[in-house]
Amino acid sequence: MLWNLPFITVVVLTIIGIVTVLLKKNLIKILLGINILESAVNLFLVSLGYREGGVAPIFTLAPSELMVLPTPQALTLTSIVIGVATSALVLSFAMVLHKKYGTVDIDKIRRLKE
Amino acid sequence: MTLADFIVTNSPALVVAIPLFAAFTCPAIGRISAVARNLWVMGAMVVTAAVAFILAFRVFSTGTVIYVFGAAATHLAVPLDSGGIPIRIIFTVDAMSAFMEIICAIVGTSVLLYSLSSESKNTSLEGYYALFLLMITGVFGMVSTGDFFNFFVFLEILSLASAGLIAYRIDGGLAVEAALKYFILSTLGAIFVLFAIGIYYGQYDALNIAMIAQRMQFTMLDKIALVLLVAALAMKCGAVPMHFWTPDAYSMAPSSVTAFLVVASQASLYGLFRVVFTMYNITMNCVTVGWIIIILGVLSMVVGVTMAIPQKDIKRLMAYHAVSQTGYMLLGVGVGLAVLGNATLTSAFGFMAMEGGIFHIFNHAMYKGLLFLTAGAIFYRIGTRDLNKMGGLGHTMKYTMIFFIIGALAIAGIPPFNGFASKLMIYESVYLFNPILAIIAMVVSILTLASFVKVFHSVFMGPQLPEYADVKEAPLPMLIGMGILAALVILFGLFPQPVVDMLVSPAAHALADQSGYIASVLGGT
Amino acid sequence: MRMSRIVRTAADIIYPFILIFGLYIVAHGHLTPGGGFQGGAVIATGGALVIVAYSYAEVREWLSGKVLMGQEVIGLVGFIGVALLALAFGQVFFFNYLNASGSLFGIPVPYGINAGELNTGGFVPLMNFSVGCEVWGGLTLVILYMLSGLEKEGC
Amino acid sequence: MDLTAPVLTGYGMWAPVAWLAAFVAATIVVYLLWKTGESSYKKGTEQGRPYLSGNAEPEKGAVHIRASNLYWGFLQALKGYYDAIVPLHTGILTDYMIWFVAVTAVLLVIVGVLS
Repeated sequence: MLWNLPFITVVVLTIIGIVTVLLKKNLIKILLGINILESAVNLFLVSLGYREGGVAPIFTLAPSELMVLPTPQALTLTSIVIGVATSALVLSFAMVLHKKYGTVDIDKIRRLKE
Repeated sequence: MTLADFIVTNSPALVVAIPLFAAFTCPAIGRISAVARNLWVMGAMVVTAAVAFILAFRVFSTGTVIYVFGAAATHLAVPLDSGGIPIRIIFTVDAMSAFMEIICAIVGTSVLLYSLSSESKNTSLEGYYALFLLMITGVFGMVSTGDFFNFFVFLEILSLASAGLIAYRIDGGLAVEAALKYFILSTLGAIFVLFAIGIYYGQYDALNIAMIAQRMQFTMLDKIALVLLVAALAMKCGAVPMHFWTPDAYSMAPSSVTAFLVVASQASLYGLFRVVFTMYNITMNCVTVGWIIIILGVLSMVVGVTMAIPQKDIKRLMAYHAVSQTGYMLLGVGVGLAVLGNATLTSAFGFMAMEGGIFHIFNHAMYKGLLFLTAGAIFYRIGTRDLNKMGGLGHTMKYTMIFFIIGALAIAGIPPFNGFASKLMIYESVYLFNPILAIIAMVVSILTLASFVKVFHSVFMGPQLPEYADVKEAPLPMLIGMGILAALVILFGLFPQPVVDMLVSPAAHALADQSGYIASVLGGT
Repeated sequence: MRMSRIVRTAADIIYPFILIFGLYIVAHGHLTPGGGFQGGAVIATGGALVIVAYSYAEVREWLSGKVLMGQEVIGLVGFIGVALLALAFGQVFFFNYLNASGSLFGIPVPYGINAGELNTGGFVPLMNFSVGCEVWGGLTLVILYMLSGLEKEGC
Repeated sequence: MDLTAPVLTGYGMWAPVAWLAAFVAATIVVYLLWKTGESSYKKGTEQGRPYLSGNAEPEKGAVHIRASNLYWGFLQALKGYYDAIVPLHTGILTDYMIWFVAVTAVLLVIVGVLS
């Protein structure tokens, strides 16, 4: 049960993220929902990389030589970097939209339709 | 080592490295002068296209090429001390990837040539060209990578660059709104893809597509991963009912970008086919997944074309047609997938359907790119996209009109243009599978023609309107860019069989041949 | 919107430490957790602190966007250039040609638990420096541009 | 390689070059037939002017049939369909995301449970 705790957290975070993305109308909150989803994915990847008794794959003053494969950490890192770029881009879009439309309410940003 | 050997050996890396390098240096070169920047960008694109052609020629003549990043030699996929798992990033370029690279190279070159003059009125073009080259990097990377996480990274590079370019012309916030919708949906899709990657990694300890394919068990988790990938990639290529971003993004982006966005969404289509054919193949329930893809395709065809008919914005109308044509590809390849487990049906019509769908990818990229470029030329000259305000342009923009006619006849599947050849292959093979689907496909073609007759009439026909009396023909680089695509449309329409033999048939076989893909990366099976 | 003297003084004092810490993370990227992106992000945080503490106009006087843009370009070109150099040496793209070569960062990595040798890693530290430079410039530029958007709105 | 080889579709074939040859031949025949006709058109006379039951010709912009007037009958005939499908494109991002997530959920049920 304790072994599965990270994965349960992943599921909970995913549900929170999806609900935030689908039900909130404020653009900034939607972005926060996406960030929560990204955290869920990152936690998922990191938990996959965990092996009992393994240490981080760095020789520098490591407590043991039993190490985990660094791939999931590398994936998580890449995904975090992409997440930063995503957030920056969506926030800039939100700023321009606020300037041009005077709102960040997604219900009112609908001049393109049909 | 001679230069030719060097280029041939390193071509899979160079198709990604050259546009990346050119994109990063573009802001610095742009400080010197605009001409230097244009030459630099165009030179990089031409060199990239040439390398892509060399790579494709190598693949079609000698078989799948793999390129292992950072290894001692390009073919050492599995390091000795890794326990039999290919841990490095590997580019696996098989015939299908090479096919997509040819499309990207042709459309990229002509679109970049076109945008040299279509964007020349705007400021801060360094960013435009840098993002454009990043898009090209993204497409090349997506279609040639053999590592699933790497696929995700290139997908995100492509999404970020595309979103930046869609919003490039702010247009009172409308373009930003379109880019926002595209980008949020893309990000959500990318998160789904990443979840699927995590599931594969957790089960099979591998990220390499060939390794996952070899170890594929089709457990419950694999089913979830399959659904996440199919949904996300189908959304990225604009299948109904997840197509809503397509008309917004395609209509608000600059026309040159839109023409390349077509290729970008086809790269997602390639990803979808790679997942279902190479990673799952017959371990999954091919009939169910095949029918899912067929239904998505039929919905896209019908809804796309019927939504296109009442549109008043020329680019929005064409964007709905792009959705509709994507449906043909999904239909053709979906039929191929649905009968994959059955050898007799596959040889009877399954391969023909797949070849038709894959050939249609090529043809669609050419004629849809051409149509968007003509729409861009019209917008460039008269400054509006509203069909109700247009009329009589055929008197002054004769070459644009000819190119538009070629593109419109090709998209409607009128002989002897290239759209007819691939559509005929789809109709006849799908008819053997299920006659109703073939009839729907033909009706959609007729509606497509009807819709383009409307556009042709309202844009080019009629008396010369007083407000457009002094409209001139589009500038020469734009005409050359359109001319390249138009020439290819006619050429492939007149000589379809050599193209099918040389490019399409190897691509379809490479896609269906899972064990060959695995063997090319991991050695003998 | 200048903040109070206390905040500004604190930012002045903290900024060099943030800078040094970020550079430390960049330089030790191949030995400890961290690397170019993390270090660059830490330094950019320092930049954000200064921008928040002082007003936008003041920061704009000290710092031009062109410098940051140049930094970004240098970082990106450095990264891809280091990788492309492998091709010039007749190796595979991204091949670590400096590893165990005896030159800069060229000491073979000692196996087993050790205190960490900074002079190892081949071209990985060079890439970390490039990425650090790029992220430093890029993130600061993002913050600066966003702030310029806010300033024009007048809030 | 035979450049002019037809595409075999497993059901029939498509030979564009032969088709084009037939097309050109038919065009030549049509042209010859047309050539035998008697030319009575004189440029620059009353013949070139539009005849609207004796009314004056309206200005150029008014003659052109604009795009939104085309296919009115088609749209009217399929009114029920269009009334259902057009409002789905609401322009609201939330709806688009709900469609995406809902399709994923439906596919999950189809692939995961039913097959």
